Amino acid sequence: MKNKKAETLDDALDRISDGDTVLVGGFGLSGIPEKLIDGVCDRGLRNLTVVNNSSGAGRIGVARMLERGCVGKVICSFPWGGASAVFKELYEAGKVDLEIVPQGILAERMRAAGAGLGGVLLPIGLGTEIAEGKAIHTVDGLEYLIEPALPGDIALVKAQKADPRGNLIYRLAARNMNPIMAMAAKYTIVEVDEDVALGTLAPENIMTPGVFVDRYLVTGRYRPETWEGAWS
Amino acid sequence: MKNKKAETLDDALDRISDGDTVLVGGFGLSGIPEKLIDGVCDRGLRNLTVVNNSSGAGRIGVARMLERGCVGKVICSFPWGGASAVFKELYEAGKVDLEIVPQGILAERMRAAGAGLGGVLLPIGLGTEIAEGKAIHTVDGLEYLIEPALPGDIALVKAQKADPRGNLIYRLAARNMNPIMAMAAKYTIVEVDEDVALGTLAPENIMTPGVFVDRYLVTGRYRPETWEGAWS
Amino acid sequence: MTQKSPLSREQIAKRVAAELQDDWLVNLGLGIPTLAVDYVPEGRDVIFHSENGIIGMGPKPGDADVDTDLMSAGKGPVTLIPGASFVHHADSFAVARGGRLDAAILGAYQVAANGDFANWRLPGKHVGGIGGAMDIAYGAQRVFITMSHTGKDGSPKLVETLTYPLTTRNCVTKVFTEIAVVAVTPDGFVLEETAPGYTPDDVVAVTGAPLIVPDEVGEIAA
Amino acid sequence: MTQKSPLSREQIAKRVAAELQDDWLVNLGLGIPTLAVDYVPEGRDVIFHSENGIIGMGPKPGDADVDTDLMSAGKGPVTLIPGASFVHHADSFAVARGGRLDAAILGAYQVAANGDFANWRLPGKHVGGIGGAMDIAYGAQRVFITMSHTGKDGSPKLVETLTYPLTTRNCVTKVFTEIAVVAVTPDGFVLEETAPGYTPDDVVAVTGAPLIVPDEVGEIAA
Repeated sequence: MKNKKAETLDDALDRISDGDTVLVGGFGLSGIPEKLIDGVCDRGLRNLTVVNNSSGAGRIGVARMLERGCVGKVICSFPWGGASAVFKELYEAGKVDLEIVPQGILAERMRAAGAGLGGVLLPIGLGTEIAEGKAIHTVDGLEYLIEPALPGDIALVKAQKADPRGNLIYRLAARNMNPIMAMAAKYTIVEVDEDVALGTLAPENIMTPGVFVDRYLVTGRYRPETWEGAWS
Repeated sequence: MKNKKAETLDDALDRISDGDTVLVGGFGLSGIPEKLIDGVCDRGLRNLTVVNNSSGAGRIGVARMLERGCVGKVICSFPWGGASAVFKELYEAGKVDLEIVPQGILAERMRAAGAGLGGVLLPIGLGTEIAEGKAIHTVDGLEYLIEPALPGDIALVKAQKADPRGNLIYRLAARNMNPIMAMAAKYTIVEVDEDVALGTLAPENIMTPGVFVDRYLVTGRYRPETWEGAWS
Repeated sequence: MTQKSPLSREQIAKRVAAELQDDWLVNLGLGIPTLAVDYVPEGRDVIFHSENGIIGMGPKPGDADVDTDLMSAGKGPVTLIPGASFVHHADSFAVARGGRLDAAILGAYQVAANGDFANWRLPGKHVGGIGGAMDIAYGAQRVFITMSHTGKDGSPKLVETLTYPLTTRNCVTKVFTEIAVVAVTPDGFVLEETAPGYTPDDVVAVTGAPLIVPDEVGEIAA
Repeated sequence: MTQKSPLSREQIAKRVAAELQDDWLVNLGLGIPTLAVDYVPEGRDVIFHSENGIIGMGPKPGDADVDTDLMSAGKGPVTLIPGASFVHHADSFAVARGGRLDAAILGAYQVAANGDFANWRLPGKHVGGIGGAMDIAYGAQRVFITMSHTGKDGSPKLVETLTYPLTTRNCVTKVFTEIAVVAVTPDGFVLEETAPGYTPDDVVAVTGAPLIVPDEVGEIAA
């Protein structure tokens, strides 16, 4: 059986390259692959397109990737949170691009990529700025925006447990976009609290089958040095 | 709390009407709501459009609905199984219509309905009979068929356990199309082996949240009188 | 004549919470909507949906029980009710867009007489973002808006036509402000209730679109 | 000269199974493909996917352990390997269409020199159906076809252009018959191996499209 367990952070991340589109799990303070994010920062990667629900908050999540100059573009639904100071500064200085995608569209576009679809017909955003320049298709007299699939080169995913095949379960609401991103990327790297023996996870309870996972790194449960600036 | 538990089969089925589109769970011999199917037969419903993976086998699954004259149209991926004698006879006598939808398209079209999408862009079926008369949309130079959502008026679903809120878990491969159908219909009726107390199902293991379930009936585990004709 | 008593944020939350019926599935936006969770009328089993994938959010936990893996879409720590469940984001928005939400309570910058509303972008400013509002407002059976009746400069926020960027078209059911409850109908805005001490004319004066005033207008039970 | 020894169904299954590499995820169609599960070369961990939502199918159980909730897409009773999991149909076809299958082994009525194949409908007959073949053949990294080299009437099944209804375009990697292994390349069919006793000319004679014969053609290890 292929060994998907990475022994070091560098080992886990050796497939990421400058310019990649990186899907980064997490919502608010939950389910963020913080150790993998540290690793991306330390590797000095550049010009990444980062997909996340937000642009980071305080020094949580993708905010650190922005701070360290790894990011050329952010695709997210909530860029201007009160705590998104790092992003705001870079954006206003013209150092990072932004594509705003409503949260439900973001989830469906990534799911479409994972499911091998070209895109989906969405009934929302019609008449709004979001619809500008997009194709519209009519089904049974109702209009829909055609939204293309949003695949990643890499997904950085946070899960609770992995088994040797890379099967994953998630803790509480830390699930969020993680299972979708695991399916939507060409290469999926997972940070887990713990790994468990083969056969430990009940087949019916596995949320992400290991066929969607390329590498996992056991980090224990992450606690940031400070929550400062993350809550406003 | 709303009582979603039906006390009788008639009670469970009182919202189905002649002419409804009925999504019926099950694949092969697994996860078929057989008792609910018996109930539909006994109510003498007519002109239903039935969506299932197949057209039934022997006297299993939707085959009995066909035999009892409840069905005006079948939408399925595998109509001509060796055991689909009832359907074959009715179809060749011009008594029932057929729409063949490849299995993966069938699943995605129902998922789209459940997710409030107008449809999906599918890369398959291009150049085949399946594509005839369908719109094609190009994304990044690749062609896709636009496949419309396939919603049901009613879903007949088989699960293993339900709690009073209608939260469901499924047994082994009996899951199949059931969770998708539960989401894709306006009104979802579930047949379960057993019901369990509120709080018994782990929140992280629930496969179909009760918000997608309208009624459930506890039937115990179903065993057909005969498997005859179901295996060929 | 009674003194004019505009509703507090808590009173607006309480008033909109009175709309929530037994067995409803409800999504709450940030701000005043979040407060509504504390005012659900007794005896009504209302299930709260959080778009980050929680179905069945319970009240805020004690400080010792805060878990960063169990927080609402507004980053507030929450608990679970018995029978709660988790879904990923695509399924969570399937709940919303697929029509399972009986109601959503959201904030707004503006509401138009045709039910359009704006809540995501202030032209020229970098504040907030769209988040999940478009999907939720599209899919919910009823959209209840809580907001101040006018902006800080006194300009009406109930308007004929939006001047702020649209969130979702034709979706608002009712608006709850510090001085009135206003329904959105095919004929436009209809005044349903006024805050204590306010006359219908007081409300008409600060509403930026025709406001239909029925013969009977109740007082908000604040 | 060696006697002509066409391969049995089991020998074809064994030959195609030799293609399966360690760690591959593989989907098997009905008929000969299903037999391949018994011939995976020792020491290779091959994971079998069944489109009805099983990832990690194991061998057939004893009669006493047959469970109708645990059957393959071909309605055969199966077991689970350690680390197996279940997904619903939409996610199961996401596995296939999304490109996670390293290989699919399928049957066919015809294969064309450009990699098109036909396996779902015989014109004028009501047999079978499309099932999941279109999605699986589209998404799999490699499509291996097992079939007889000719029809019962002797007509070639490897052809220039399909005359039977198309399943999926440009997807076939190799074809395994009772007399040959034929690769599908940008230049058309290329003969790779012949069954014991068969010459390249024997195969060319019953192939309905140009067949490139390299200098070295191996014998199938049957």
